[in-house]
Amino acid sequence: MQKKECIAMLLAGGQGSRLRGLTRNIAKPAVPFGGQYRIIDFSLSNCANSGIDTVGVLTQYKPQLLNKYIGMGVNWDLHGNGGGVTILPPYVGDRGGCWYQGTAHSVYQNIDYIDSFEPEHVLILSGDHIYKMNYEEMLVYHRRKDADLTISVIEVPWEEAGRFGIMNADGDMRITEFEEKPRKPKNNLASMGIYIFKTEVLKTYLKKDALDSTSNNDFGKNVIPRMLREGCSIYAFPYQGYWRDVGTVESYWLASMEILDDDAKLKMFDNDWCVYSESTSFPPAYFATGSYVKNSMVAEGCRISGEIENSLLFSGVKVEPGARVKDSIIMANVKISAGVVIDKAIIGEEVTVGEGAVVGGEYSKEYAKVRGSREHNITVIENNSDIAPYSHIGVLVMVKKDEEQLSGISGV
Amino acid sequence: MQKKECIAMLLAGGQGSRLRGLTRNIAKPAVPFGGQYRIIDFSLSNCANSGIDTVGVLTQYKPQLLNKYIGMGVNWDLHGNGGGVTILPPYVGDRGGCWYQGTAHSVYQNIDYIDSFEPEHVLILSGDHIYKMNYEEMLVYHRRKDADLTISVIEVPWEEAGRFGIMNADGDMRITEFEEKPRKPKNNLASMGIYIFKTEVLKTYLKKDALDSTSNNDFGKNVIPRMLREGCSIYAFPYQGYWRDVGTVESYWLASMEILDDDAKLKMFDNDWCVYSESTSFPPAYFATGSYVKNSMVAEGCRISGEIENSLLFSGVKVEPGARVKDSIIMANVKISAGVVIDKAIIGEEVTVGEGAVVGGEYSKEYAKVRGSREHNITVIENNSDIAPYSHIGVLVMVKKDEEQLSGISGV
Amino acid sequence: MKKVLGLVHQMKNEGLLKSITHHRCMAAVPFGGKYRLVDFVLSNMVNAGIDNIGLVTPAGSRSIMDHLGGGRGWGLDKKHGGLVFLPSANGRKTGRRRIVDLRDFYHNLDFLENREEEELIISGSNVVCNIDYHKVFQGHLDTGADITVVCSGGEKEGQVFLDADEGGRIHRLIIGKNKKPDTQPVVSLDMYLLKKELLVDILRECADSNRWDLIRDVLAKRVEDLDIRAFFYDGYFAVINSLASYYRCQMELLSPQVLQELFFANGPICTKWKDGPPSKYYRTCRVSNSLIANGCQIAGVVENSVVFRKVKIEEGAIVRNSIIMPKVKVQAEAYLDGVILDKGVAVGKGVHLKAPKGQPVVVERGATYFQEGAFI
Amino acid sequence: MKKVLGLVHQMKNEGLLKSITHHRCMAAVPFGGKYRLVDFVLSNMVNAGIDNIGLVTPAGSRSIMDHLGGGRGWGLDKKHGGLVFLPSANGRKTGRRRIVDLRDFYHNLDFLENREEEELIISGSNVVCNIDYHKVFQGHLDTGADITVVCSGGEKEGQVFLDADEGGRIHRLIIGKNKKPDTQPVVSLDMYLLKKELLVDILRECADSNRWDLIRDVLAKRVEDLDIRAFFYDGYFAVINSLASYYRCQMELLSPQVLQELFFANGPICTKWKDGPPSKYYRTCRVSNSLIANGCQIAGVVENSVVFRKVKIEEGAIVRNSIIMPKVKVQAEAYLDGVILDKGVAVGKGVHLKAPKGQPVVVERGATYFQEGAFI
Repeated sequence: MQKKECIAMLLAGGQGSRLRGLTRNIAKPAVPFGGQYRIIDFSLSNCANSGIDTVGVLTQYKPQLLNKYIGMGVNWDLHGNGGGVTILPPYVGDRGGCWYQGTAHSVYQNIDYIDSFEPEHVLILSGDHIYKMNYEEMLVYHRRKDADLTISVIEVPWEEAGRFGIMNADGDMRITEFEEKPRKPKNNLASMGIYIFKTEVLKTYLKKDALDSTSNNDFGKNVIPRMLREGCSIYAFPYQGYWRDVGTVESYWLASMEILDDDAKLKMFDNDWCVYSESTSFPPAYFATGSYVKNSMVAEGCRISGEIENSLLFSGVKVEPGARVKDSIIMANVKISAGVVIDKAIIGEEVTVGEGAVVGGEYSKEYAKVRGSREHNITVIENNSDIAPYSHIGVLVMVKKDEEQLSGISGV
Repeated sequence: MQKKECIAMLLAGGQGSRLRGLTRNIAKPAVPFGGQYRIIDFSLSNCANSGIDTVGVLTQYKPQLLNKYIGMGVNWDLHGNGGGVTILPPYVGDRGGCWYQGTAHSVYQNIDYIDSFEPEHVLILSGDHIYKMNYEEMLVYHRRKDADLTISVIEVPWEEAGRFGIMNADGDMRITEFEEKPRKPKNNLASMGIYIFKTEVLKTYLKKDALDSTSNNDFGKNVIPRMLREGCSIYAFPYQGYWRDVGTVESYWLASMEILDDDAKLKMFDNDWCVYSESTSFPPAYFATGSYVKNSMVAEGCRISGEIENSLLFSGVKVEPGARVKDSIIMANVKISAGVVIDKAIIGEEVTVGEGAVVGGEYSKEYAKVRGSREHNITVIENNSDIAPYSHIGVLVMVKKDEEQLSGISGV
Repeated sequence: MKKVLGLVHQMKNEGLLKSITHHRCMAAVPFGGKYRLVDFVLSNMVNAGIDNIGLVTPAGSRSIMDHLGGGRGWGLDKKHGGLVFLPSANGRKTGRRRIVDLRDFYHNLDFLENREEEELIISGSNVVCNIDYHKVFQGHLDTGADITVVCSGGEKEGQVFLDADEGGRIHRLIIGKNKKPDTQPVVSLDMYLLKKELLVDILRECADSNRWDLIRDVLAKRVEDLDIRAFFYDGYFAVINSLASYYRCQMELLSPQVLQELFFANGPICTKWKDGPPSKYYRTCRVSNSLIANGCQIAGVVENSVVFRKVKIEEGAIVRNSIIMPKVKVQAEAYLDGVILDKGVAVGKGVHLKAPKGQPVVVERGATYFQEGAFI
Repeated sequence: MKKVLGLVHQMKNEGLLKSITHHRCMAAVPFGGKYRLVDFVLSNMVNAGIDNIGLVTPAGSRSIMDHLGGGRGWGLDKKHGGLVFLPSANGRKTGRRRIVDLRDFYHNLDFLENREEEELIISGSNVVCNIDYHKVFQGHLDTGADITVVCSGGEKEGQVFLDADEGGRIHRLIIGKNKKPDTQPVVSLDMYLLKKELLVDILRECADSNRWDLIRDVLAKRVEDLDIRAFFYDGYFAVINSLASYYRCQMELLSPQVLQELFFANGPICTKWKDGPPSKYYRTCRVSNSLIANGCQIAGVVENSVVFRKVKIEEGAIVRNSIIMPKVKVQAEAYLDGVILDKGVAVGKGVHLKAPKGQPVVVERGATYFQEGAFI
């Protein structure tokens, strides 16, 4: 193996249960996002664009799709001689199998992998955030500070600060205090869950943490507080750009709708910082005579005869004449039959919506104003469901794959 | 996904503990073999050469190297549009994690993967046998017999039949009885652990087996006997060629030495049925003036100044002047210093053997005559060990990586 | 189908599609919003399991090599076989353009002889269709013909027409316009199945006679001596050999039936994958009867048009009956009707470009129009 | 180093290495038992993190495209960038062979202009070395030179020699033999670092003057006006520009020091991977001071020779001081001394092929010798 200055460990094992039906068969990082991508594409593209060509992806929960999707990293140009992407699932060793217990534990279990590249620094990432970031700049900062650990931070609204890990830093940005989800935050600088460690320091503290039977083996809850207590030099790297945690259905839906804003902060059409994704083999999108499309993104392979407004359509979606789609996210290969109304819903892959069915409702024109609230009433239809003609599926009713046909259920 | 006629499920989770130090850090299918390959290369190359382009690889024990090695199957041309190779490790689902309990259980856990290709037939393979076989011929046979299950069988010497699963078949090759390791075999047709199932039958019996709490979830012990009891049509496919189970140090060493026979049955120089392997970037092998090589295979990147006889050298091995290597297998990047004697040993990757050290001994010229015996006295040195100058490492003493330097230990 | 070798020939064609083919070979001509012409023949071959393909590549054509690269988009990036570029013979050009220039194959005789496949499918690089070569090959084996020529009975434009009897045996090949207006024309799709051995024999004879056109010099002359048969294909197809057919065929793609048949019914048509977001449709856009690839930003009106990747159409601009290649920018209030804009063309604010009906006008690569007012 | 574009130029060279270059461009010439010449420059670039490389590709050279394919062997099979084949300009040949033919770059001016890299490394495809371009580039930046020319002070053969002052500034370029026998010659390694902008300016000037040689027409004439500096490389290198240097340099590889320096000290030299078993050495073989690639079956004597893949040397055959390319078969009792056998040559039982010392004889691809007895 060739020696690398910095390699990345990408935590992709999360179940993401607050994404409800969206993570029924797949890990959270594999959830589709933005009409063309999966959530993990953003972190992996950041690695590729930042010149980090060696990434270990730690998987655990329903990794099948992720394993297939990531392969050798060809989609992100993360292959070639040496390095590349390696999937690191839990495994059976000499003393039997061991599931990953926490974020820190999963990295601890793969110290051999890290050692094989002899990196000076290790970048720890989550696979479930939407953002474009140059990790190289953070690495330069980390080196300049000669930090044991650098944590990327972002300003969040004061009223939301209690949901995050909050940093208190001195004038030099050295962190003096780290509070995980504080009741009374002294600050609004939140951890983005992006860490650069000196490799030796990381290994030392992972070993200490593994020996501590009271630990939850979590970076935020255990490892970083211990490092602070023991006097390690930890610096905050202030990040200014767009960053979203899409951990709930509401935040997922809001982040999707934000892309459609005319002045969207996530620059999708930015040629210098391309987000890579898997290739598809669909023809261009087709809009029939009489179709209608407004403020939407529509991927290739869609065939639109109906009306689309404020919506994101993934590839291969078919919208038949007279159907209306509003404020919704329609994943790949969905078929929306004639006369269907879809309103404020997330429709999973390969769903068929029968003629005249109504999905979702309660459209709020001013969604931006209620941002952060949990009262969005978004209807989620799971992958591969089959919605019977003329049925009514209301908000918060999930359709499960096993119940093959549902009809006549009105909103709850 | 496109529909496939037949996909393969390759069982690669085995620990291979009888291979002693050779499987200390890697799964058995990842063990190097034949100077250039890993054991799993043979099964995967068979798939590629037989036109089976969709392979699920079931991993469990120390899969890191295997995950990296297999990637998307590019090494075996098993990629391209649709299909390819997918790693299928144990995973955490809605009801928590579940390690693979037996061969049948591991396939049962991945029925979703099989279903995604809608194959008519499923080929089950082991990743730890050395052979070249055209699975397409077996599939044609399986279809002609309209069998629920076809098992590939090979004649073994009568005295060894008790170590295998033995088939008793009628004149049409329909199997009437299956005995796992019988004391008094009625037959010498042994199962090679290669099965083709009708997909529907496979799924039915995997489900039945999963519900049976007394089962070990093993194909040979549980699933196949049950199918026989319940009247499924199971046929034996007689295979004539070379096939070796290299499950012990002795059988591994013997199979390696067999390759060196002038009339070796495993045709390594066969252009029509290439065994694919990972690329390396070494220059050609260099033989210095004064070097000596006889009845050996030497891979690229070796630099030979000493003497080599009846041995297999993997790539990047350096043999300094005056060193002698006899009846041994030297894995990649080993350094053998001046004056060393290596005799009947297996030296793991990246080992350094210090000047004047003696490893192994008790050379038996007539190894062919004692084949099958367990009295081979083969010395195994684990990967990455460091053998001190002038030390004596005898037979059956394993050098472990942790004990950094050993010296003066004489043979046991 | 594992033992069939695919061979793709190319017309010498500079200027056949006006400026579109000045800097591209026919195979590399952009088509259908995200493809190049060669994608159809390559995909058809790959979908039938043919994964060893030799492609005749004219000297100096960077675009086709850029597009095909290692063949990854088609799953042809194999260690063994895959896609091989066959340099075309760069001999003196004779007066008459050859329909299938066998000199290019003769120039690569060693490649042909070294391949182990015994059967060949030769295809032109300018036929748009989604054909199941499995069926064609089975038909070829069933009749036992020496050579099978794929053809269609439609009313389509073409270059070579066939006279076949009821058994499918071809008795005459007619080059140019179909000369029997009383009968239904049968047009060749420029695809040929034959044994490699036979092609090698033919090539050696050509070398002796120094006559190199497969159609004129071989098939047309040997209809009695060789068993040449027609395989009738009844799906959608178009042979692109003029600007008119290039434009018309892309307008045909706007029919949902053609779209379905070409892209959704049989195997996929693969191409080089280019990353980029889906297209964004702004509040001010109006889109009708059009094909639009990924990465576009559409704020104006698009009607009856084919729009390639990364095109920007500003608010108030109107695009009708046009073909807009990648990275074109159309500024506000511009008006386009019946034009073909090559890659990277910039159309300034208020510029009008309108072609006479049925006579599409090509604007060459990288051109910019910034003066306001009507044009053409 | 991410922002450096690599450019590889090629000599027009038919016949420079006799029959070896009759059907191959210089870049595709087999070398060192498993490589082709271009592998060295590509690997040097890739090892320095340069993963966008344009390679001038002469028309009609299938061997180089076969070898490089999508660039996978070098990790250059990227979605963005990677290896791009630049078609060479196929203009009239002038009397004098150009050393670095800028017409080939001018022909691809749009490619150069579209790339975002600002810095260039241009290299010939016939230099064998393992150079750290990181260091060279750093040196180039440190001196602030307009153009840096990599050179060496060794006693080596070459084509262009330099007069540099103590600060490294080059004041004179001498083409052909070194003309000052009293001084230590400084030979150019045919590698140039400069800004893309400067190259584009130079190309435009060349187009005006219609003089196209980077050395004769640009560098030699502008030594005062441009700041041209030498970077001294002190590792092993060889410029292959004659049959003598081709043979001698491969014999030099048989020195353990050269082998170490070229293949084991700096980054790896990558090439196209070909599957196959390790070589088998039979009981009857005797091997000494030789390089032998994978897939060979050696039962005879091999001394002071370089043996490529899949060569078979039968019992009793003797091979000395020779270069044996892939798939050669040498039957029993044959005797070879000082010969270069091209790919697939077959040497029959008892045949003797011996060249005069120092004058290697080339046997062309696929030739067979079956009559017994001496030859040459």
